[in-house]
Formats: sequence, C-alpha cells, structure tokens
Amino acid sequence: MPTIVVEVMPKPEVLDPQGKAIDARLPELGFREFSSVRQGKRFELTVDGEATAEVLDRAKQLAAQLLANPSTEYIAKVEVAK
Amino acid sequence: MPTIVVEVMPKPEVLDPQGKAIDARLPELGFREFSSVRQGKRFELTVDGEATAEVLDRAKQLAAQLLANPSTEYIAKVEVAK
Amino acid sequence: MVRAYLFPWCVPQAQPTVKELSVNNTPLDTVAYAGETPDVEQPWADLGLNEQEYSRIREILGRRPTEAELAMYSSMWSEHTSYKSSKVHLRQFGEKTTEEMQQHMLVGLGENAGVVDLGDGWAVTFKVESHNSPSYLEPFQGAATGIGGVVRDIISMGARPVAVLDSLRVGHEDHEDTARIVKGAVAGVGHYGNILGVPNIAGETAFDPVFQGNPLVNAGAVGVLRHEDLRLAQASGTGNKIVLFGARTGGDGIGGAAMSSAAFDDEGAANTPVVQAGDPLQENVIIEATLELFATSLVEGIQDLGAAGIACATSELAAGGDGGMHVELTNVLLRDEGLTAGDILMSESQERMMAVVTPDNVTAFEEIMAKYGVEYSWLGEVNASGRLTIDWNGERIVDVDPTTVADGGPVYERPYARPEWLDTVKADTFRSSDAAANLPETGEELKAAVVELMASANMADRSWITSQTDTSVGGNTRQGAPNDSGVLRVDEETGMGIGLAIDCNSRYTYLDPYAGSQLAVAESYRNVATSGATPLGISDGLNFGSPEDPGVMWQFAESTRGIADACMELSIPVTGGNVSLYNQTVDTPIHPTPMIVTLGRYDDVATAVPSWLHPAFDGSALYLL
Amino acid sequence: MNEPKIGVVMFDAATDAASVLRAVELAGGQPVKLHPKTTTAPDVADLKVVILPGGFSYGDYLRPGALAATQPIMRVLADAVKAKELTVVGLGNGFQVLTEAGMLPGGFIANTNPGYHHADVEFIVENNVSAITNAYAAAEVIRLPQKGAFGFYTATEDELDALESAGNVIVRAKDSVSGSVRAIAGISSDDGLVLGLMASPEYAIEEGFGTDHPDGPGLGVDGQGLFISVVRAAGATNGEGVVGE
Ligand SMILES: Nc1ncnc2c1ncn2[C@@H]1O[C@H](COP(=O)(O)OP(=O)(O)O)[C@@H](O)[C@H]1O
Repeated sequence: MPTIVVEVMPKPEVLDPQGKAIDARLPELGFREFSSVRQGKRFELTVDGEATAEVLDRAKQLAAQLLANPSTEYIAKVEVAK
Repeated sequence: MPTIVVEVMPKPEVLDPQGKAIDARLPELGFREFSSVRQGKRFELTVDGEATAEVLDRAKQLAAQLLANPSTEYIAKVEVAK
Repeated sequence: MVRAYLFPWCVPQAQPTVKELSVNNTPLDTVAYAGETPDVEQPWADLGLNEQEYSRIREILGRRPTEAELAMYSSMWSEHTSYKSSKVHLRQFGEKTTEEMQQHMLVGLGENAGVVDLGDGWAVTFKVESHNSPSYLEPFQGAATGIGGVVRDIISMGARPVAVLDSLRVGHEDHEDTARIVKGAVAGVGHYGNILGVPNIAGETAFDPVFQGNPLVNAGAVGVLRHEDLRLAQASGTGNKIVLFGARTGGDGIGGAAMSSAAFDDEGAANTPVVQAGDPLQENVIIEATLELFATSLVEGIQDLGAAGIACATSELAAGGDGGMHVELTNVLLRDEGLTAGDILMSESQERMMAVVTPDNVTAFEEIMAKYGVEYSWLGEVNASGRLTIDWNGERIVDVDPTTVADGGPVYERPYARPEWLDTVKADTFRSSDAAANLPETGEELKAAVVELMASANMADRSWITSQTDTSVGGNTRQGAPNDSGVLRVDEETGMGIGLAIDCNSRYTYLDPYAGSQLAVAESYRNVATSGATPLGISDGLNFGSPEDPGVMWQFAESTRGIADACMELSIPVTGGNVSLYNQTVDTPIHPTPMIVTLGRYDDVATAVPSWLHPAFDGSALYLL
Repeated sequence: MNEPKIGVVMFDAATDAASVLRAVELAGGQPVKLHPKTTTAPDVADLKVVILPGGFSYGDYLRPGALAATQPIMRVLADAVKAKELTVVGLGNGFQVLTEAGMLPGGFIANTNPGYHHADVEFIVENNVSAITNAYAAAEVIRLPQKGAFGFYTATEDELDALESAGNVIVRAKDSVSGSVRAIAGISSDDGLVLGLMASPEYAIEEGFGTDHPDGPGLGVDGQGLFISVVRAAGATNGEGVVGE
C-alpha cells in the first residue's frame, strides 16, 4: 500500500528546546561539522487504496488540522513516498 | 548554509503508541483514506561549511550514534536538503 | 474559535515584530535623533497607550520618546504590568490589615511575592500568575510557560520552589474547541512542572461556556527559604555589574504584555506574537545555579524576566535601587541575529534572569555559571546618574528616569456602576425555571439525578488531569489530589509543613461579586483549615473583563472589597496577588474570577486530615457540620 | 557501623535524585553524588554500587535517557562493570539511560496511553537474588509508584527469550499500565551487575509519604526493600558483611 509522508518542523522563530539540547552535546561528542540542530516530526500515513492527488490533498488537510500546530510548527513536506 | 535532513522512524515490528493514538482519531475527524499512521522524527542539521560527501557521512554517524536508537528505531533517510 | 486554516503551507509565516513600528525607516531612533525630530508620528495607539499617556511620556522626557523608550513605557504602563486600573482598589488590602494580621508577614504587598514566616527560621513565599491569552493561542506552551514564569518569580525571592499549582477555566465540555484548550493546558502544566521536579499539589478545573473564547490559565508556585536567604529585586551600589543569564534572547512573545491588556476580538487575537516555547530543562539548571548564587551570597539583587523582558527588568531593578544604570544592549546573547534593538528590549524569551553582582564577585559568579553550563553576558553597570541609559552599537537609544517607567505610570479611578442586567439575572431563579417543576421525587429519579450530576464535567473525576502531573517528586508530599488541600512537609526534622488550596466559584461572583468573593476566601480558607492547618495568609489571582466597562469595574471593586472584608473577618492578610483584566470576547466579559490561594501551617504534617473516604476509614462516623 | 558508599549520578533534571539520596541514607547506606561529566575512574573506585536515578534527565529531550547515555560518566561506569568491579542500578529514567547506553538490552517507547501518567502499580518479584531484590521474598507482590511517558519496555523476541530463560526478568508488573511486553518492569544483565527497574521505589519508603495502602493513605513503604537490597549488595561486595536489617 502507498505511503504519504508528512513532515512538520518547529517554526524558525520558535525556540526548539529539543534541538538545542542535542546541539549542546555535539561538540563533546566530536561532531563539529554541524552548527545547529532542529527536531521535528515525520509521519507516515498508509493509504487505503491509491495515492491519488485527492488523497494527497486530504493528507495536507490532515497535516494542517491535526499533525501540525500552526502556532508553533510549519509543514515542511507532504508527499507520496517512493 | 546547507542543511542535512535525518529521518528516523519506529521499527515496523515495534509498536508505535503515538501513531496509534493519532490513528484512532482519524475516523472521528472524517479521514477514512488512511489506514494507519506512524510517527517518527525529522532532524535538520545546519552544516557549518559545505555539505560534502564526508559531512554527509558524519551525519550518518551522528544518526546512528545519537539520533536513532537501534533497538526501537531505524534511520529512514539521511540527505542534503535541496 | 474553530481552528480554520486552509493550507497555511510550508512557508513559515513572517514574524510580526516591533520592526514594523520603526519610525520613518530611520536606521536607528536615537535619543539625539528624537530630540531633533519632535514631530515624527509615533504608533502609541498600536502599542496600547492613550493620548494623555503619550503626552505624559513626552512631558516626562521633555521630548518625544525614542522607539525603544516608547516600547518600554507602553509595556510598563500597560494594565498587565502597571495595575493602573486596579491599584486604587488593591490599596484596601493594605489598609484593612491590622498589626495582628501582619504578625507572620516578612515581606508584604508590592514585591514579587509576599513572604510569610513559618518559625524556626523558615519562611514561605507563594503567588499565582495569569497566563490567559497565551494559553488560548497555544494552550500547551501557554500553560507550560505560565508555570515557568511563576517559578522564576519565586526563585528571584531567594526561595527554592517546592510546589506548583494551577487553576483552569475553560469553555463548555461539548464545544469543539474545549478539548484543545483543556488537554493542552493540562499537558503543558504537567510537562513543565514534571521536568522541573516540583510537585503539583493543588489546583482546580472548571467548565463554563463564558470561558469559551477566553479561558483562564493561572499558574502558582510556592517556595521555601531560610530567613537569611531572602532577596529583593533592586540594583544598588555604584559600580556593581548587571548580568543577564540563562537562555538566549529570541523573537518570542514580543508585545505580550500589551496583548494581555487587550480583549480578544471575534477572530482571536489579531496581532499574535510569536509563541513562547518553554524549556524546562534550562529552567531546572537555572534554579540550581541561582540557588547556589544565593547560598554563596554572590548577588546583590536579582530579577526574573517576564512580561516586557529586559525593558521591564532593567527599569524595575534600577527603580528599586538607589541610583542609575547603564546597559549595553549589544552585549545581549541572541538566538536570532536579525533582532532589532526594540525586539531585544521587549522579547519575552523564557528562562532568563538578571542579576546585580559586585565587581569582586564577578569571577566567582562566572565560575558558577560555568559549573552549571549556563550562558551569561555582562550588560552594564549601576551608577549614580539617577538615569537608566541603554546603548545600541554605541548610540544611545534610551535615557530615562527609571522610576517614571516602573512606578510612574498613570493611575485611574475608573468609573464603576452596578450593571442593570444583574437584576434580570438574579430574578431568573431555579424556582422560576422549568426544572423546578420537574424535580426528581422517586428513588429512581433521585438516583438518576445524582448520577447525572456526578457525571457532569464540573463534578466528574479529575484523575485524568491529576495523573498527568507529578505529585510526589521531592518526597515531601503528604497530600495531593484528590484532597481539597495539598500538604507538604517543609522541615524533615520536625515534620513542620504547609497546606495550600486554591478556590473560586465564578458563578457566585457573577451573581454577587462581594459575597461571592467572600465565599471564595472562605472556601479556600476552609479547605486549608479543615485539613488541620492554621491559615497564615492568602494570595489572589484576580481575573476580570475590561476595566473600561463600568459594570466590570463594579465587579472588580465589589470583589476586592469582599476579599479585604473577608480577610479582616478571618484575620488573615493578603500577601500578594496578580490582576488580569480585559478577559472578554468582544462585549462579553468572563464571569469575575478572583482565585484565592490560602496558605496554612502545620506543626507536624502527620496531623493532616485527608478529605476523601479511604477504605481504611470503614466504620468511622460521618458528620455534616 | 561502616556504611557502604553508594554513588548516585546527578544528571541535569534527574528529578528523583534527591529522593534516591535520602532513600539510600534511610536504608543505612552513605550516598555519594557523582557528576555526569566525570571521566576518571577514581571517582567510582571506592564504590561498589552506583544508582542512576529517575526523573527527566536532560528533559527527556530526543528520547528518554538518550542524552544522559552520552555523558562521560557512562563510559567510566561501563568500564568498571566490564572489569566486574561495579554494580549499576537504573531506576525509572535511569533504566532508560542503561538501555540507551547499550548496557541492558531492549528499549522504551511511549506508554500505550501516550503522555505522562503516574500511578501506584503492583509488581511481582520474580527473582529475589539480585542486587535490587534480595530483601524481598520470592514472588512477593510489592506496590510502587510508576511514572513517566515512556515506560513501555520492548525488545526483540530473541532478547526477551534470553532474558526469561536466564532468570533475568526480575520484576514484572501485575497489570502493566505502560504496556511493556510480557509486563516486564525490571531486568538484569547476565552477570547481575547491571539492573534496571521501571518504577520509583524512592517514593515508597516513608510512612505517610508512600503509596496508598489498605491501612491508610500514604502508608505503603514497599520501596524500602529495594534500597535495603542495594545497601546489602554494596556491603557484601565490600567484603564487610551484610548491612541492612
Ligand atoms: N490582586 C492583588 N492583590 C494584592 N496585591 C496585588 C495584587 N496584584 C498585584 N498585587 C501587588 O502588586 C505587586 C506587583 O505585582 P506583579 O506585577 O504581579 O509582580 P510581577 O512584577 O512579578 O509581575 C505584587 O507583588 C503584589 O504585591
């Protein structure tokens, strides 16, 4: 069955304590190539049937209505997984 | 500055109570197109410099060492964001 | 409000900041420039000031304010920060206090929070703060940062936070938006308090349609300290250094103070500031670092950063001290390099503290910050100028007398009058309703009525709420939910401890604000007293509609009169409190809600009496008093 | 009396640490605070047992226990365990740290009913010869607080079978609230030197401040046995005889 991937990230201007805490560990762990980390969510929706353009639209609706919180997050991606 | 995206999902054989809880709300919200939801994580690493193949390798190391827990999760993707 | 967003896709929305307020696109509105350009139009109305207030600022300064000064005055003179409409009524809490009532008070009205003596060198401080408008926009973060903010208030008194509490008023249980708010707020309160490791031992939750578009989320905290650890917010001593420590400053919550002082319109708040996200891990570290600063006597004065951030903290610290202060705003550590000077002054980023340190202690201070891994930056110095000056990239953008900012705001005697609708409401009694004609009579009917009552949202089991907060962390909780009063041990040696309850029935205060407020005091007092504690003081969280409505102002006047009179009668002082006005949707104010926290003392918490029927009490007699 | 020293690692936001320190003391041990940044073995050299307390180490950000598991002290502890010189006990979040550090098999996911919950839970002591259960009777039913949002223990079938057949499932929930597979609540490594328990015994050690009990609210003190066990284990391996009751 096809899968739709929805990705949600904290808005750039909103503090991301999780990312910040990971960030803080990097130098000690020897990862100096990355200057910052932000942590968001990835959802996989299993589609019941075909992943038509309509179903993708519904996934976008679901993302906006339930999966992302518009006051703190934005939707980074909604796409059919290959 | 370039960004590397790391995506981590719960292993298929491991239960995903958070995904399941979302799942359970779908019929009530009228989303019948999706038969199941799984919830994972998406990380954005800001690269200090160029996103060379080496840096991508380091991101993979970081993913394996810290961002994913191999006993419950797998790494779905590590790539340079466009 | 239903969350109706049609594809606000992908692009993070542009952030509304104070940038938009910049005057004529001049690169920087300096003091010198302001002096040369008296006629520049300034957005005082958008910042919530009225014309007289704006002229008064010009009069004080002898010129027009700079953009930064205007932002500073507008938030410090906002209702939320200045108590301009409520002050005249709050005075009676002091006036109606006898010496006997004051006997346990170490610090009274006017400080961050009152401090009450517990004996044996122990003291306790407690307060509630409203976080209503942020919690409507984003219930989880709003409630979480409500807890974070009030806990920082308590730490800045020199106390270790030992308990938190919260009081929630949300809309009708069946309304589609209620679950979002109540579940979000409950989870947020739990999230923050749990990670702080402070037990949640008291609170209440009520459902009523009047709170649909304007829920109330009041968060409280209790701290314990030794007498000698008491600290007050003031910057004195020329040459002392000003330091900002904790989280970096970002673009969050700019304009929050002004927003809490405006009513929601139909669509919710129009100018929504960037949501403040809490970082309880950061706060946890700050608590330990700050307490160590106190224990080693490294700070002269300290102030938490809340509404109006650095603007508020610098003007309050300077006004509380005896001289002036100079601040280099450029030294502030930023999370986002694009912020303007005005943004930085007004940002409400969480988990920050400002302290005053003598030059001798600078190194020791830095060592403690390093030990806890807390970031800090030195901002400036206390001086004898009597002025608060702030520079940005070598240019002066603020030059004010700090007392005019912190304490010199307007005080209003707002007109008030008993609203006429009250007669109609009062005439509409139960006896005159349909229900009265159909009272349950048979055993079956009575049973059904009782079951229906018990199943209603306001009576139903609260364990889904209380199980989401840690009640036992710290190991000193003698009683938490479902007791009417939380009980906490303070002294492990003697068992001495405190009892705490927060209460208010908003329907009573709606029907009769004077008697209803007395009832709120009585209920909260009773809950503490019947658990076996001796009540020592109350703190209030006064949540009302718009003070510009004479009917609301009447409710406020009656309510404060009721609280003061009830306290006289019970011989217990008001130790502090918080006022939140403009809680209304368009023209409909919320029911007046003066939440009352009573704090009591036990010689030994082992004597506390629970308020539920434990199976072990089988066979005990039950009395109705 | 020579009180055995027991180390307690003070991770940031390990909110139960204070109560664990007190519990060790009440059980007759001498608690020693250990800093998570410690990189030197001498800090643990005179200790026979180290406890990783519960709470929300590093905010439980990323995954519960994940950031704590990367702290320098964890390497020191792992080395000492490898040299058979140390017993490490993880309580609650501390158990999660041990799985994240790879010192115990399996991992934790969100509770079946997601979100933070606390409750008094009944557990069965399946193995009473471990460093954390030796003061309990075999098959004793004990009541301890359990709290957290990620208390659901999971592992592969092979790992689970190995744990079971070696007797390394030492504590099981009577009714699993978190959802853990096979109701597992406490496990041990094969050599018995690394142990984890998903519960908070430190809040069931003092009458009046414990779990609910048939005799009255707060009278349950079943957590005492765990700390007595730990102190005994420390005393025994110190070669100074059994300390405790
Ligand atoms: N409702 C009230 N009842 C009594 N005192 C109050 C009330 N509201 C405010 N106060 C007094 O005014 C002081 C300033 O309040 P507040 O601005 O809430 O402190 P903060 O600066 O921490 O926000 C309080 O410490 C308190 O003593």
